[in-house]
Amino acid sequence: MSSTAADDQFYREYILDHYKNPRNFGRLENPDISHEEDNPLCGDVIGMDFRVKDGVIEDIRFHGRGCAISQASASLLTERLKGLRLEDAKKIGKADVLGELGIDISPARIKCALLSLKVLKVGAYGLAGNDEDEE
Amino acid sequence: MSSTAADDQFYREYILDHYKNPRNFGRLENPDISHEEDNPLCGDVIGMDFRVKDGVIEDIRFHGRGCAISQASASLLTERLKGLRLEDAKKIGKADVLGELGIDISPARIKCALLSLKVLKVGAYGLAGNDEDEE
Amino acid sequence: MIKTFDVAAIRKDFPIFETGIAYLDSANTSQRPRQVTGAMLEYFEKFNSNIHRAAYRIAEEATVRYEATREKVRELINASSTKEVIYTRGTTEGINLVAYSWGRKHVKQGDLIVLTIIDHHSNIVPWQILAAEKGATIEYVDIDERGELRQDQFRKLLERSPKLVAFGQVSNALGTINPATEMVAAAKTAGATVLVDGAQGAPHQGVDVRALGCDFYAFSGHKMLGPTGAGILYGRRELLEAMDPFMSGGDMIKTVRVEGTTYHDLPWKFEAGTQAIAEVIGLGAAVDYLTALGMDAVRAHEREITEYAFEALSDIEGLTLYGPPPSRRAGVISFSIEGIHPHDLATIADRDQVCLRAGHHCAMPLMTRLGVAATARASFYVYTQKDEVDRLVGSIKEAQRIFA
Amino acid sequence: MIKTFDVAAIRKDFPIFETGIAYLDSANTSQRPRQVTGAMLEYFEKFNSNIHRAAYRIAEEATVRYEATREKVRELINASSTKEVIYTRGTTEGINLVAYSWGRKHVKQGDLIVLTIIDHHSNIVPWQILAAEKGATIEYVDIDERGELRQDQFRKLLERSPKLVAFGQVSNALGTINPATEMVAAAKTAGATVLVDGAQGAPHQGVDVRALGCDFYAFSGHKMLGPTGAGILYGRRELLEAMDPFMSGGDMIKTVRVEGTTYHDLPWKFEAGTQAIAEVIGLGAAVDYLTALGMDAVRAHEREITEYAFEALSDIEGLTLYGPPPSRRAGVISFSIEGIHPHDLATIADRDQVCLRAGHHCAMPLMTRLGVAATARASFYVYTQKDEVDRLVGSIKEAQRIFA
Ligand SMILES: Cc1ncc(COP(=O)(O)O)c(C=O)c1O
Ligand SMILES: Cc1ncc(COP(=O)(O)O)c(C=O)c1O
Repeated sequence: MSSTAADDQFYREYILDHYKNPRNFGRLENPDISHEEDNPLCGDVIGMDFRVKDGVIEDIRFHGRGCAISQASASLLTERLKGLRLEDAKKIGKADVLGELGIDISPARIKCALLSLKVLKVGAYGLAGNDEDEE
Repeated sequence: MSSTAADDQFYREYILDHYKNPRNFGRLENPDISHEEDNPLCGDVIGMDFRVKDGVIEDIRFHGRGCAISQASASLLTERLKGLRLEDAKKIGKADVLGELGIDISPARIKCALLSLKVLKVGAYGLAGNDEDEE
Repeated sequence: MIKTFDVAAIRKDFPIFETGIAYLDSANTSQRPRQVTGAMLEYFEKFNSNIHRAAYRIAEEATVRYEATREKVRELINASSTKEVIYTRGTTEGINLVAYSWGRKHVKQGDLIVLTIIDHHSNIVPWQILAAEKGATIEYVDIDERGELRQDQFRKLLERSPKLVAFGQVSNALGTINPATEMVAAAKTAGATVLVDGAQGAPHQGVDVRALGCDFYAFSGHKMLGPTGAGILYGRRELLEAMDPFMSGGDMIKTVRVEGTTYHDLPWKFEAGTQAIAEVIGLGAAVDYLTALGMDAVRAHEREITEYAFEALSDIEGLTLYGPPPSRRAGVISFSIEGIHPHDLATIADRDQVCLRAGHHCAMPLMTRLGVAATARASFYVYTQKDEVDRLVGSIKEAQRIFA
Repeated sequence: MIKTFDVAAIRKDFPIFETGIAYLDSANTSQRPRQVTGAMLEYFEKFNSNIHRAAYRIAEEATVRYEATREKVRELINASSTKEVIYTRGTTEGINLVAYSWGRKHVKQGDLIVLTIIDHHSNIVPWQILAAEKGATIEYVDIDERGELRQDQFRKLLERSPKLVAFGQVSNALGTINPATEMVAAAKTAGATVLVDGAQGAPHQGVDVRALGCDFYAFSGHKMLGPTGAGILYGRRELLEAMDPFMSGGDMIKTVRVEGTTYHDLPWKFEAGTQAIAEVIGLGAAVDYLTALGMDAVRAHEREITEYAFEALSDIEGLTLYGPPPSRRAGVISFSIEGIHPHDLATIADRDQVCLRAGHHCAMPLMTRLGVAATARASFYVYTQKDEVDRLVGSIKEAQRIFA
């Protein structure tokens, strides 16, 4: 109980900032792609709406409820995805998402951190939800 | 490996004698009662045929295969039953059978020792086979 | 006067507390005392062998110890006979056994099954599958704003003559102690077969299945100081006798022939294959431990801790408590904190070695009903002390500081 | 050259041998080394908690250790993925899982199921029940005078396009090592789904389920140095994916709603409720132990002991050996002695602390086929030494003296 918000190793300022002020939060009207996934272990749900034109993600919004980790991770991911070619979005992997979060994620929380990536993978380029990536 | 046949605490002379020369072994023709039971834990089977007249067990035979304990116990039991009133036969209990055997029966072998009594109980006076007496 | 016990002394029997954790997740699984692991080790090191088909002494010893647990459990729950005490892996297997062996035979198209919205998944999903297979209907008794079952609605459903009524004695998510005896009596009067999920009952209070009057009662050893891998299904003998086996194979048979097979007597008819021998022996030691403490003393201790925790948590701003007042609940407190997700709270608590559960507690229908995805949950047992509750309060305040 | 190991050193890992027993009943259940009980104790004392829903470190640790066993087992049997490795209580539960989840869906009226006369009850009774329910037929492959399966008859039965072929890799009653790879290949060519009962296979020899080519492979941890309460069902992923769950409840779901439920991914779809956590962790330690010895070395050691015992027993007058020559059998020897019932022999052996099995070995159809009610059986494992066989020979001679 000695850490304070400022120097917390896990709940860093920018994580808390993305959690409290999520970027690209909400819904798109008539999205080209829309997909939701849940974390079966806690019931949290994240969904994403994509507007895609000429293979480029023109606009993106995410919605759903979750912990600071999943919300910050989703917020960070949408920032990265906006304006990206769908083709390049496919290249985003676990390591990228975890790297961007920049904190040590314990096994218990890794699903939180990767939930938004799963939405992207399954929704935007149709990978099976139950592939080897899970747990 | 120090005991010999003569002084064996368990396989006493008379047990071995009843095993090797079982009394009342065989079948009766047209018995009034005939019943078999098996020991589910080893597959051994003992059956008994009774000739009953005026409530008295006039003749009795047992058949089946089994270990020295179950065979000697059956042999001893038929000796006791022959000539007995069926009514009095009902009074024979576990303690009588074990007492007659006169050796310390371990839990693993108790079913062997009591198999013939079960044949008597279920066959001759119709007790359910699965009553509290079992194990 | 209820016997009490010395928690500090009890904690010495649980080596895990030397690690410094505050363990507030006993509704999930309990800790196990040395007496329990010791009984298992004794089996492994002194008479490790298979049971029932014994031809030598150590196997006799194993069989005697294994079967002794049955009598201990029979006494604990006051069943009529050890024939009514069936070993399972836990509550889930017990309920599945009933769903398969009783349910597939008796539940028919158009039949009604009554469950409750606070039930654990293990007492919902097997019935959903059975209902789908048979074309039966399920109705769920709702809760009121205090998290207590709506008895008016329950009585209404009973008027429709359900074939089966199944509900938890105590909710693992809210701690609600249901009026089980009255509910069973009403359901029996309505002609239903009744299963009580005792996963959160038997470990925490005295249970008398005959007074309760239910047909089936399932619980888990691992929630009552026993090891993982062993639990109990109680069933009324008449029903068990009339049921087909669930699993089949070695040990549950009398004779196997190419032409067909005859089954063993109760309770072994339901225990196919090599059982969890060490675990059943461990469970026996757990029952001994609880019996020595006294189930009334266990309940009294949990009640004291629960009241203390309820009060301490109530004082925290932005904290919402779910469920009934402490006098009407078991040692389980579910709550949420404004602006902090339960998982984040649990992570922060974990850094203080406070073990707190966050999630849906295998009660998603309840979570949907409450309109939340997850809650945080603290739960208590015989070894819980107030200091652990204080540490929880500290962690919550720390989380609030971080998320302020 | 096959690696060998030092049996005397190995025996030091098994505290039970300090009691002085000669343990010749490993086909029934094995002994467990300190490494296995130690791994369980470590869980109980250091990170005892429930898995998968972890919100704190000790539960993460438990989950990691619990799941680590899956990878160890996957490697041991060379499965393609840990998704194909399902935890069960043992072989019996694994076979029942397949009978319920695969069998009830795929076996239809008039279908043929092929079993063998030497199968264990656990690989007979579930199929008898399924066949009775569905109106399917069962045929049993017979044995020849050496106790080996009649392959000519097996091929004939395959011409009738069985829906399912299920047989034991190694007979627990006779020790016969069946030509499993050839039999699976022939059965697959005939279009059958194939289950191999590996209860006496996996513990005693290297197994490669992909080379074997079967659809399902079931075995028990307690026969391979693991604790009671944990076993494995391997299933090919495609089949498992298409199967409905067996048991249902907590942990095997994705979402539970009043309107219905979605199931979790493999392998968890088949693991409902709190699992045998400590036992699975113990099984992992057992796999480590065996892997360190090397499965080829295990087989070589058992073969040496079996040859030694076969020879020693052959020398005894009035002794009948059942089954194939030692080169074609696993570490199991069934025999009978003229004029002495196997139970009497076992009792006399027991007085010399020699643990010998007597009975039908859960293979009553085989006993009927052999025309005996029971046999005596000695079986061996990694820790068996020749001196134990000598003690058995001594007990047999003593029995012959008593019964002379
Ligand atoms: C060949 C065979 N199959 C199945 C089994 C059943 O195994 P378990 O009792 O562990 O379920 C056994 C064990 O006795 C066996 O030897
Ligand atoms: C009320 C209730 N029912 C059933 C279960 C399932 O018990 P187990 O996981 O031991 O099968 C639990 C445990 O989480 C429970 O709390």
